[in-house]
Amino acid sequence: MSETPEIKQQLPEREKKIADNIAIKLGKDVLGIEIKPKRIKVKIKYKCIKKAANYFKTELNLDHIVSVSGVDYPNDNEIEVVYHAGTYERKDLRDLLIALAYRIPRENPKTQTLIDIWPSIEYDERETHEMLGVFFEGHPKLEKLFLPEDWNDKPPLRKDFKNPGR
Amino acid sequence: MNFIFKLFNAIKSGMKHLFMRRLTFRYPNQKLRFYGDGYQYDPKEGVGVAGYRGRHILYLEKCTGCSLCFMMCKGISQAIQMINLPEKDVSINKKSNFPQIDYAKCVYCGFCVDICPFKALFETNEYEIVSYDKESLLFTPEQLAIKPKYKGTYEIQYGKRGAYHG
Amino acid sequence: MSELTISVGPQHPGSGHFRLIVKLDGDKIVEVIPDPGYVHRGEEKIAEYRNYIQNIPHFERPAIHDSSNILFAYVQAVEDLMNLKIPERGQYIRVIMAELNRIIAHLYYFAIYGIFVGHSTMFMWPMGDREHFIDLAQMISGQRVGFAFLIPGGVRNDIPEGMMTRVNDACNYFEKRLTEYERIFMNNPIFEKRAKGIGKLSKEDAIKLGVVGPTLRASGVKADIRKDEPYAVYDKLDFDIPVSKDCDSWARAWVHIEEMRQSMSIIKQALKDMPSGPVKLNLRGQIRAPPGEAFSRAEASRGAVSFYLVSNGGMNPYRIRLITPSFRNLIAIPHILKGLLLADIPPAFWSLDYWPVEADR
Amino acid sequence: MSEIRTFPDFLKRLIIVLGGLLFLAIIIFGVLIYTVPAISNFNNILLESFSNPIVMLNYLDSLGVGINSLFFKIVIFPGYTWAALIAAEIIWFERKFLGKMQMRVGPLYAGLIGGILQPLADVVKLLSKEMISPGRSDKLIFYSIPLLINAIGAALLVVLPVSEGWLIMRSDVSILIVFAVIGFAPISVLLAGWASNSKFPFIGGLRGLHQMIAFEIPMLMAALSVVLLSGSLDLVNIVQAQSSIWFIVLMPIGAIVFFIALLAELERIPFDIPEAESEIVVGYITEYSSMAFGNIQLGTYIRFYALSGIFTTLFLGGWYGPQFLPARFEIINQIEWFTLKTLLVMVIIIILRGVNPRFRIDLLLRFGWSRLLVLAILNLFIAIMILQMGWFPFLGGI
Repeated sequence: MSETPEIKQQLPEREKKIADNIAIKLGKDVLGIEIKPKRIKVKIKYKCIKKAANYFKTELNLDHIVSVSGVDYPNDNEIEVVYHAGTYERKDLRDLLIALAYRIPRENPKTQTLIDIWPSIEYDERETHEMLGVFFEGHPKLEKLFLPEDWNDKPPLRKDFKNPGR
Repeated sequence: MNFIFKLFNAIKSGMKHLFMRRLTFRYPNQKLRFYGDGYQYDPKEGVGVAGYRGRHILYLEKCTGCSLCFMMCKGISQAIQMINLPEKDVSINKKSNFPQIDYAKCVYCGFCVDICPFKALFETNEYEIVSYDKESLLFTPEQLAIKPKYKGTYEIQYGKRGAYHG
Repeated sequence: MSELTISVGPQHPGSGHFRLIVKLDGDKIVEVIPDPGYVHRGEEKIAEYRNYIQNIPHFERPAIHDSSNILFAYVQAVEDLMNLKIPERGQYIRVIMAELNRIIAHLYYFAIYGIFVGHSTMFMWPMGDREHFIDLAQMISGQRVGFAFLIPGGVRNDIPEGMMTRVNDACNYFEKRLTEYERIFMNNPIFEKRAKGIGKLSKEDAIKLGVVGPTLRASGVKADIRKDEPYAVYDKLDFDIPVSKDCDSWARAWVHIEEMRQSMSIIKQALKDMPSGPVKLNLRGQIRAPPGEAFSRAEASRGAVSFYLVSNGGMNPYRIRLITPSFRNLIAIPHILKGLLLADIPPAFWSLDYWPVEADR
Repeated sequence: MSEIRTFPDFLKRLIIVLGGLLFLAIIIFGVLIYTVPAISNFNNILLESFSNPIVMLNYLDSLGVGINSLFFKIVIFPGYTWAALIAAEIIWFERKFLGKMQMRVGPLYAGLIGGILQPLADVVKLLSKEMISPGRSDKLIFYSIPLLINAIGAALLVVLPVSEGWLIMRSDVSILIVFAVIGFAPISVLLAGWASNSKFPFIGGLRGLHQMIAFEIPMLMAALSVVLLSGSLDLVNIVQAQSSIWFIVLMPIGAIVFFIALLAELERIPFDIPEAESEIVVGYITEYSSMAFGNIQLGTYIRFYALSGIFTTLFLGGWYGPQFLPARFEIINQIEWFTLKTLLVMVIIIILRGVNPRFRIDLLLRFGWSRLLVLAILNLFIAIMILQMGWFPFLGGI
C-alpha cells in the first residue's frame, strides 16, 4: 500500500510545461501549483480570477467547466472554490483537467461570476451558491436550484451544518 | 415511396413477433435459477464467492457478537441491530449478542458479509421476504439461522423462435 | 402576445421527478425553465458522514441502473489517493460490469423513448431484452439492480464459470434484436418525422455548454473518456466511438444504438483476453485515504461522471463532489427546446437522456 | 365488528356482508312473490321458460320487447349491448394481441381463457372508484360529455346495416346521418376539454377539434365517390351495389384515404394526438375518473366498432362474402360475414397501433389538408371516370 508506483516518479513533462507557462503568465498572482499526472491545480488570489480564467480560455482552449466545487475550511475560516476546466477542442489536452482554486473569507464569501467566459458554468455556480453560500456577483440568476424555495438554514455543505439525526 | 416502404418494414417486424415466443417470466409459477448458494466471503483471501445476495444466513455457533456487521450497516441502511439472546450461551459469544436484521431496511449490499471475519454471516438465494406487516420483516437471529429452501429451475433459453424462460 | 405557462412535471407522464416550466405562444415554446431538485438527497453531505466502503451502496443510488459506471469513478478517486495498483483480472471484470451496465441503461433509455413518442412496443421490447443483461450482471455480482460490485482495491468476487457461453448467447440474440429495433423504431418513418431535425444542438453550442456523453457525440464531437483518458484496461480493448454529425434527437438515439453494439464487442473481447489471477487486493483493515485530493472521471452511460475527492486522512472523506452527466446536460434542455412545438418536448427532451435522480444527487 | 387487519379478516367481512345481503334478498323476494300477482305471474313464466324457451319468447313478444321488435334491435342486437360487448372484448383482444407482439402475455388471470374477463374486472374496479371533478369545472357539461361520447358511438349503430334484412333503421339518406353524427365528435371533445377548466385537457380538446375537422372532409370526399358509384345515399343500397365487386378493388386510393381519416377520427395511434400522454397527460380525458372515464373509453370503443363497420359497408362489401370462395362458405350468413370483416378492420387498426409512434399535430394537419384531400379528390375523379366509361354496367344505380 505504501509503495509508490512508477508513474509518480517520472515527471509529467507536458503538465510541467503548462504549469510553467501559467506561472510565467500570471506572475505573482499564483500562490502555488500542484502537479499530478493529467491534473494541474493552480491556486491563485481571488482578485485575479477573471484574468486567469481568460488566460485558460484563450491560450489553453479550455472550453468548458467540468465542475465548480466549494470546500469549507472552518479552521482557516476560509472557503476554497475550485473550478475544474477541460477542453474538447484540443485533442491532445482532452485528458488534462486544470483546476483553478482560490480562497475567500468565510464570513463574506463574495466572488465574481465566470459565466461570461464559460457559459456552461451556470448551474454549477448556482449549486455552489446555495450549498456553500458563495455569492457570485454578476450571475444573472442566482436562485435556489436543488434546495426548497423556503430553505432558511445555513448553507448545507458548510461544515457547521450538521445532518439532522447525526 | 420510401415512407411506405419503411412503414411496411416496421409492420413486418411487428407481425414477425406474433410468431415469436414470449419472454415473460411468470413469477409465482416459475422461479429463477441462481448460480451458486448465495454470496459468501473468504476473509483470508479477501475475496467473495459469486452468488445471489438474498436473505442472510447466520451461523450461531460461529458468531462472536463482535458487532462489526452492525457498525458497517450503521452507515448504509441501519438494518442490523445487535440483540441479546440470554438462552443462547455459546462459548465464543460470551455476551450472546447476535445480529438481528430488518428486511424493511436492508439494501442487500452484502458488506456485512464482507466485514465478518469469522464466516458467520453469509447471504443466500432466498429473496421472497414478504409479509402484511413490518414486524414480520424483522428477522431474529434464530430465524436467520434457518437454512432457506429456495428452488428455482428457470433461466433464459435461446431457441429458434426467440428467447424464453425455460 | 399572451403566453400560456404550463408545468411539465412533476406529476406529468412525460417528465419524471422534475419540472419544466414551459411558456407557450400558441403551440410554440417561447421559454423553458428547468426546475430540478425534487429528488435532491444531499449525497455530497451524507458522504461526509460515512467511510469509504459505506459510501459505495450510497453513491450508486443517484443512477441506480448505471451503478457500476458511477462507482468506477468513485473507486478510481479513492485508489488514486491511496496509490493502489489493481490486479489486471479485476480491471477486466470491472470493464465487463461497466459495459453490461451501459447496455442496461441504454435499453432503459430506449424503453422510455418509445413510450414518450407513443410507441408501446418499443417500451416493452427493450424492457424485456434488458432482462438478459440484468441476468448476466446478476450472475457476476449477485444483484439485479444495485450491484455495489466495484470497491476500492478491485471487485468483490470473481466471475462464475460458464459466463462465456451465456454472454455469447445473449449477445448473438441481442444483435438480432437491434436490427429489429432499427426496423420498428429508428427507421419507422413516423419516428423519423418526429425526431429528425428536432432539438438541434450544434457542435459549437455543445462545446460551449460543456455537455457530455451521447449528447456530445451526436453533435459531432468525438469525445469519450474511455478513449481520451483511458482508465482501467480500455486502452487494451479495441472499440469505436460512434459519432453523428446530425446534431438532432434522432442522432442521439442512433448513437445509443451503436454504443450498445460497441459495448457488446467490448464485453466479448474482455472475456476472451481476461488473464487469470486475483481480482482484488487484500486490503486489511479500514480503508483510509491519505490527505490530498483527487479528481477522477469515468464514462458512464449518459456521459462523463466525475468525482472530486478531498481527504484529510480521516475515516470519512472530507469533501466529495459528484458531478453527474445529467447535471451537466441540464443546461442543454432550455437550449434545445426553445422554438420547438409543445409536441416536440417528449422526443427532444428525452433524447438528452436526462435522469432527474442523477442530476439532483 | 372487529377491525380488519389481515386478508382472512377481510374475507370474513366480505362473506358476512354478502351473506347478509343474499339473505335479505331472499326474504324480500319471497314476500313479494306471494303478494304481488304480476310478479308471481312473471315468476311462473320464468320457471316455465327454463324448460321451454319459446314460451319465454312469446311472452316477451306479448310485452313488445320480443326478438323482432325495434326495442330488441336497439338495445340488444345489433344495437348497444352487442356493440358494448364487442367493444369490451376488443379491448381484451387488443391487449392480448399487443402483448403477443411485444413478447409478453397480456391479461392472464381474470377469466379462464387468457384473462378474457379482464374488461369486466376493469369495469368493477372503475365502478368502485370515486368520481372527482375539478373545482371550477362546469359540472353539467363535464358529466354529460361521457354520455354524449357514448351516444355518438351508439347513434352510428342505428343505420349500420349488419345484414340485408336485419337492421335497426333503413333510411334513404343514411350515409348523411352517419356524417352528421360523426360531426358531433369534435364538439364533444372540445366541450370535454373546456368544461374541465384545466390546461392540458383544453389543449387536448383544441387538438381534437383541429384534427377531426381536418380529416372529416377527406373522409366525406371518399364516401362521396362511393355514393357516386352506387348511386344511392342508402347504406343498404351501397352494399347491394357491391354484390359482385367490392369498392376497395375499384377505388383503392379512396379506401386508403377513408381508412386514414378513420384512424384520425378515432384518435388511434399513430393519430392519438388529442390524448398524447407524454405531451398533454391524456388530453381531454385527463380530469375524468371512475366510471366517467370508463364511459368515455366505452364510447370510444363503440365508435371504433361502428366506424369500422361503416368502412366495411362502404368498401368491403358489407355482408357479402368474397365471391371466389367455394360454395360451402355459403353457410356463413350475412351477419357473420359482416362481423368478421369489421373485426378484420379493427385488427388492422390494432396492428398499426403496435408498430407506430405518435404523429405530431402540425405534420398531421398538413398531411390531412394537403395530401389526403388531394388524394380524395383524385379518387373522386377516378370514381367519375369508372362511372362514365361504363365498364361496370351494374354501377351507378339510377
